[in-house]
Amino acid sequence: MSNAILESGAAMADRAPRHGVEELSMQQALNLALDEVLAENPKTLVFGEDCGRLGGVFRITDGLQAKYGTGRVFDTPLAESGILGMSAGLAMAGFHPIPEVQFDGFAYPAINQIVCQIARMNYRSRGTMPMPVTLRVPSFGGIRAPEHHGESLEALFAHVPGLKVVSPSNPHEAYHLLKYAATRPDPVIFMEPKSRYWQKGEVTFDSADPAGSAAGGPPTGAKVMREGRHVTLIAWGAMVARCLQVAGLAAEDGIDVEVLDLRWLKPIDAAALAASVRKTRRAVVVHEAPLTSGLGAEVAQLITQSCFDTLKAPVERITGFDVPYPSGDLEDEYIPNIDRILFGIQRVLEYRRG
Amino acid sequence: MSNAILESGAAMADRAPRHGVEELSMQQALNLALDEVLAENPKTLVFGEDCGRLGGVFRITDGLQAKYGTGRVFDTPLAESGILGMSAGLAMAGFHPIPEVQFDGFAYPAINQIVCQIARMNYRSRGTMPMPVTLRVPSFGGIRAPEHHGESLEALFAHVPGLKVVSPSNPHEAYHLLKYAATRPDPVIFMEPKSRYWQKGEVTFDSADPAGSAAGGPPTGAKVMREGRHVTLIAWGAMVARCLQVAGLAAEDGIDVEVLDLRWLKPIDAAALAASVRKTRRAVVVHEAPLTSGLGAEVAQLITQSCFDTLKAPVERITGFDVPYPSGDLEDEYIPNIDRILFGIQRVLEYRRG
Amino acid sequence: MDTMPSPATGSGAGQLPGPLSRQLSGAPAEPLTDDQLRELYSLMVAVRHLDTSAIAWQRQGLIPGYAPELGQEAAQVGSGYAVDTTRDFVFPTYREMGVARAMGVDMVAYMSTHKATWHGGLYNPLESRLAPIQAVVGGSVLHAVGWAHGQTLSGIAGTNTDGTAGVAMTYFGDGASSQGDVHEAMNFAAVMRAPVVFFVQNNGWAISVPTERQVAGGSVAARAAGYGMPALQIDGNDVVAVVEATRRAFAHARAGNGPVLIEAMTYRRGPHSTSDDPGRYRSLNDERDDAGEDPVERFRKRLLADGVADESFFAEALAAAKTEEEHIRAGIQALGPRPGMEMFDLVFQETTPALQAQAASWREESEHV
Amino acid sequence: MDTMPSPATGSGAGQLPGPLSRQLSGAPAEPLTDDQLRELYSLMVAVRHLDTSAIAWQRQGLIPGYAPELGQEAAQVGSGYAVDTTRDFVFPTYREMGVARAMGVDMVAYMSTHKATWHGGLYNPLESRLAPIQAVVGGSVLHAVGWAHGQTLSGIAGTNTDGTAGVAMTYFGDGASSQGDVHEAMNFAAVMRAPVVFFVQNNGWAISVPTERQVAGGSVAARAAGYGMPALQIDGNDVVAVVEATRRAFAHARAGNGPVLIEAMTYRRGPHSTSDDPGRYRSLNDERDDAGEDPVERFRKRLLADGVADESFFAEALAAAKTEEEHIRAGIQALGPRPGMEMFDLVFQETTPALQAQAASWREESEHV
Ligand SMILES: Cc1ncc(C[n+]2csc(CCOP(=O)(O)OP(=O)(O)O)c2C)c(N)n1
Ligand SMILES: Cc1ncc(C[n+]2csc(CCOP(=O)(O)OP(=O)(O)O)c2C)c(N)n1
Ligand SMILES: [Mg+2]
Ligand SMILES: [Mg+2]
Repeated sequence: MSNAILESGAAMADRAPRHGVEELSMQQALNLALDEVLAENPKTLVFGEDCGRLGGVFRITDGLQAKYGTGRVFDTPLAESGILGMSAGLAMAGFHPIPEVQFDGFAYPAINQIVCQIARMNYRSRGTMPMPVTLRVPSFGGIRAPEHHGESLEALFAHVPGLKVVSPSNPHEAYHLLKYAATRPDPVIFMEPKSRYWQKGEVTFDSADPAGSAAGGPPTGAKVMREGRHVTLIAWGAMVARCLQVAGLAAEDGIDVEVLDLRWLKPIDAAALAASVRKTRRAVVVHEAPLTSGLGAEVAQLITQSCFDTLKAPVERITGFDVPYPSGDLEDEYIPNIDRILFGIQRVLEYRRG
Repeated sequence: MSNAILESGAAMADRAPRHGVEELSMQQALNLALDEVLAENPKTLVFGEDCGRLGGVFRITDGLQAKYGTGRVFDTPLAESGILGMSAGLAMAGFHPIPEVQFDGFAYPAINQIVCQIARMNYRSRGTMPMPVTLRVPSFGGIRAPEHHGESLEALFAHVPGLKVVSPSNPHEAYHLLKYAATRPDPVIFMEPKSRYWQKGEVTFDSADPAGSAAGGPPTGAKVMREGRHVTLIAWGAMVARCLQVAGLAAEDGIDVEVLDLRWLKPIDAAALAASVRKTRRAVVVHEAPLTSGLGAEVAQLITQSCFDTLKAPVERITGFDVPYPSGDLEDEYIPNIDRILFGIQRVLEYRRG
Repeated sequence: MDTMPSPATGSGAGQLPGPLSRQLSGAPAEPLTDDQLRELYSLMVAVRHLDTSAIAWQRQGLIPGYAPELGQEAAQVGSGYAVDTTRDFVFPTYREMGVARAMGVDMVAYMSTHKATWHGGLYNPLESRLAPIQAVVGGSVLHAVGWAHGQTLSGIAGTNTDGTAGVAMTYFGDGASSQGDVHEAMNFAAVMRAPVVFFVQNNGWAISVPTERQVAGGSVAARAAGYGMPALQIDGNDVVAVVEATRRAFAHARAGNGPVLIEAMTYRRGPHSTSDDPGRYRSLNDERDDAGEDPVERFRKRLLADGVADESFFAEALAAAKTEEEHIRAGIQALGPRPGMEMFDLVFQETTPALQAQAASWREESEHV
Repeated sequence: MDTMPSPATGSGAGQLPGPLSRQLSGAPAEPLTDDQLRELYSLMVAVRHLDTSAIAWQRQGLIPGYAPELGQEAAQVGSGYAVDTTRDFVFPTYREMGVARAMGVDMVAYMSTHKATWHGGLYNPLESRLAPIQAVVGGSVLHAVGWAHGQTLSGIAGTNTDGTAGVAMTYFGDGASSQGDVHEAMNFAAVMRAPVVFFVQNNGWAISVPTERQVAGGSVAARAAGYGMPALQIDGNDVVAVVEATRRAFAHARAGNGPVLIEAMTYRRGPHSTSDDPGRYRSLNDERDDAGEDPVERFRKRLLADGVADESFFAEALAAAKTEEEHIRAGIQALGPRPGMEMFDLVFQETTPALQAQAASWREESEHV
């Protein structure tokens, strides 16, 4: 690759590394992360439908085209397979593409390129053609949107060899996980919980921040968001906030709930699951995707494998139903709500062998 | 729809209903099932790439175009999304399409039409536009084929609300399950284990045949292929034969293995899983697909949910690895082999709490 | 490029360069009667009024969102008007309110999708001859091909030579033309000579992306020749041109000559949807320059000039549109949420034990009755 | 349709009806020298001999399967010969053995894919300038567009005005032209003016489906005009015509004029693959009538007639081809299976704990060392 782009990129790094804490929405945190990644690595490119001038329908790429030019940040024609197929080719030419598909449901037209090409090119080429593609997918439901705008594809992606999958639950995670994902040499599906885009939260910028991960290193693995002794709630994306809410309510009844943000949906942090459930001896996994063959089954089975002797009850799954994602008010019936999660906790707490 | 096709269809029903038992390969059994379905229901159509004159690359549709004409059995251009999108439209016009995608790996270009259209049209249209589409997918590995010709997509399909998924393990099952699937009013993904196409086996034609299902009714639910007391092996497709082999070997060591052919991968027969494992108290699930987020997780979790108190060991999963399906001799390293399944059985038998 | 023979052809017609590989067959249809012209105007006014009202409904919180078709009334009403609902079938996107209205679809049932009552809408597609509302860009174009090929197959058997076979019309946009499915659909249709009318509303924009950065070569109609398929690029803001082109295309397809593509050149005068902010990607000046004359106003002037209608007729049409809108609004207001059990009951024709179990647990844990 | 200016243009050139919306820029390239003509012949003979030998290898059990390119030697060698491997990049399908050979790829490493040693082959794509072998029909066409756009992006920054920017060439067949991805690729390339050469080998068949039931309108080249992209439909069995057309296309794309499509009309003289039985869908008579003259034989006659080569040269070329094939066969015979650990090690650049655990259990339970 030409190093002219490298220089133009360097010229853009107009801000000093951030320190301290800022209150940002997830939209702002993601935008900032992209801004910094574009400034730091001239090989990065941000593109997709309406990502340029408009700044994305969720404004995640807002202002980036003005700052980095139409070469680095651009609109594509309306074709998701095209976007991902082009990403593969750009990666083969040495770029680090950060494409967006506009909504979860519109990742389906690109599945062939994702599964058969992007996930396999490193393998097929015997490591000579890595695929550092960071695919941003505004994901999950909860915003009363039209059909196909509330899907949860994590189980599909997590099943595909060659992909890594991650989902942030708050602005801090969004910033750090996106910066991390966009510097990896492997393809990462980055699932953004669109119902949380406008929620504000503290982002800690110190790169030595131990909140980035349990061990203070890079933001790999799961993260305990609230410690507890009686039961572990495992969630990701928008469901983490809901589980924290549930934990607060349960605490009023004297039930001490641990909340684990899984963060990485592939690879799954099996050690963190084991550590938590060995302590609490009960687990409830929560997700928006339909129950059957959802990622909750994998999480539950990983827990059962590692904690078979200590588990006091079978792992509960509180999930979306095996129905197409519904419209309007029915969303509230479909997405795991506080009541359903509390019922799940109750079941694992009251379970008696016999 | 015109009833002229109905009449021409009826004229094709040139054979009396079969009785008794015949020795057939799975390819012959499937071909026969399609032949009868075409004869019995004039609304059925068989099509796909090379399905007409060539009779399919696996000859499953051999002779059908000559018999039913180019209107009922035809070649399409080389585009899987086109094939499935056209199927949706034909279903809306009152037909029962039985499309083929030539190989598992080439279902990916059609996923958008399958997931967003075929699986949801009944729901979207509030039951007014059912999708009686029977999609035949030559599936799974084991034939030393090129890349993308050995994939196992059942976890993906089983996760999609609105789809039903089934896989036959032998010629008898192939005949009965295809005839059943192709007469349902809902979309069914029919996953044919291509490595078993040329294996012969007895097909019992008496429609009152109790082998069709445990209860003598339609071939719904799972099926016990071998009874045993010590451990349940759960499998589908080509892995059923391998598990039966393993059961034979284990018997020599005095281990009495029950083999359950899951058959329906959606809906899963949870009652049959529970019944078997309540008896054996140990279970090993075997599949070719990669481990993570595979259907084995769902099966294991269903068993754990229903048999938590009686299970003597966590359910074992013996599966393909989380790697792209490999080439040539590496297939044998990837697909669960007899040794690996035996190790799994050993682990559940020797498991000690503590 | 086939030019429109109708005297009503607007300035946009006949623009496409290069010869067609195959011409549209059949003579031009009968000219529209004065009654029909007035009916078209009434429809356009009803659609315009409902469309602008729906934006207000959204601002007032009656509906969560809406995709206006402001500026596309001629393209939508004109093409929908040409449909024979006794035999044809139409596959819309999410923006074809005007088509639905022109086809006589129950508008409360249609607009219910924008109240987020049910994805796809509450109307019966089989009775309405309008497939459920489609949110996947380009998603239903192939369905039209399949449905149309079904007509051919029924005809093959010999009972449909009586001309009762229908034609499928599928709508899509300039943005959708980039989707692989649209190419597959055109190729399938042309290979199979399926009776399909591909009706492209080229409204200049796909959300924020203008046609020139979307459609290589600049014209969707120009793609048709590559499939050996005739195409008409027409002035989509001239309702009479649209009716006549659509009728010709239907006649061509119905006669067994295979598919036709119509590219109706128009302009999306409003935002992409009520959550869009066009100010971020185009200026008001751009809009003024590019939109051309308002198709409703243009038709009004013409009817007046031709003596087909007068001010009192226009006033009546507007009054009727208002009454209609009030009626629809009342219907939408009265719509309650769908019962949760429909989530489970409408997945399959034959339900499954797993789904029934989930429904039972939903009832137990969540039903707020 | 642009006609070929080369005197070597065969009968298939210039067939496509209708004008191009944009002409290919640039003057015709220098004519080929006699040395180059002889080199092309040697390549064609080497490819022909290896190709027919590979079928024998399969019959003998040395390799499990093979997709012959019999009859496509001129199209493959001619186009591969035009590639500048210092800067261009080529995206093959599963049938481009002749292209690989003409580009100088290590043929043991290339043929290893047919021994099922490794999907994609053992050659290093970056060094060979040839992407891994692609089994998805149409799968890599978009990759060429992305790679090519990467060249433009590198150029934009101003350091690539020295002409070092490469061109991507992607191969696909008449069957592949039906795939949505191919349309998306052409549209993206033309919108972005990416330096891509779309090289279509129209060999008359996609397994059992003839072009006329695959390609609506009959010509893939005819599609290009719809994207405002120049196209050349050429006699793909005339190796000189192929070289010259490909060079012109490269020059056009390299000069920043955007993509070009070449449709090389040829014929798949053999089965689709060693597991295919063409007798089920075409007769030997059909083959004789449709295949035309053997491209290798045709070129031989021409060289002889033009006095460029004589019988002793042909004999030498054949002898060299035989030596080469023996060498490659020996290499293939010597290839053992890949170590199982590669399954795990090559998935990611950065492995994961889960994968390492699986590798460990595989070692424990399955490694037969
Ligand atoms: C497959 C798919 N990708 C993306 C979207 C998001 N989206 C909705 S409408 C739209 C623009 C469509 O433009 P066009 O086809 O021109 O139709 P118009 O909106 O102008 O009527 C986009 C990108 C979608 N609905 N479906
Ligand atoms: C997406 C996809 N669908 C189906 C196949 C199976 N298949 C392999 S080659 C082939 C025919 C390809 O025809 P064409 O593009 O003309 O290339 P040719 O084989 O003639 O070189 C088919 C259907 C595939 N490999 N990929
Ligand atoms: Mg548009
Ligand atoms: Mg071909």
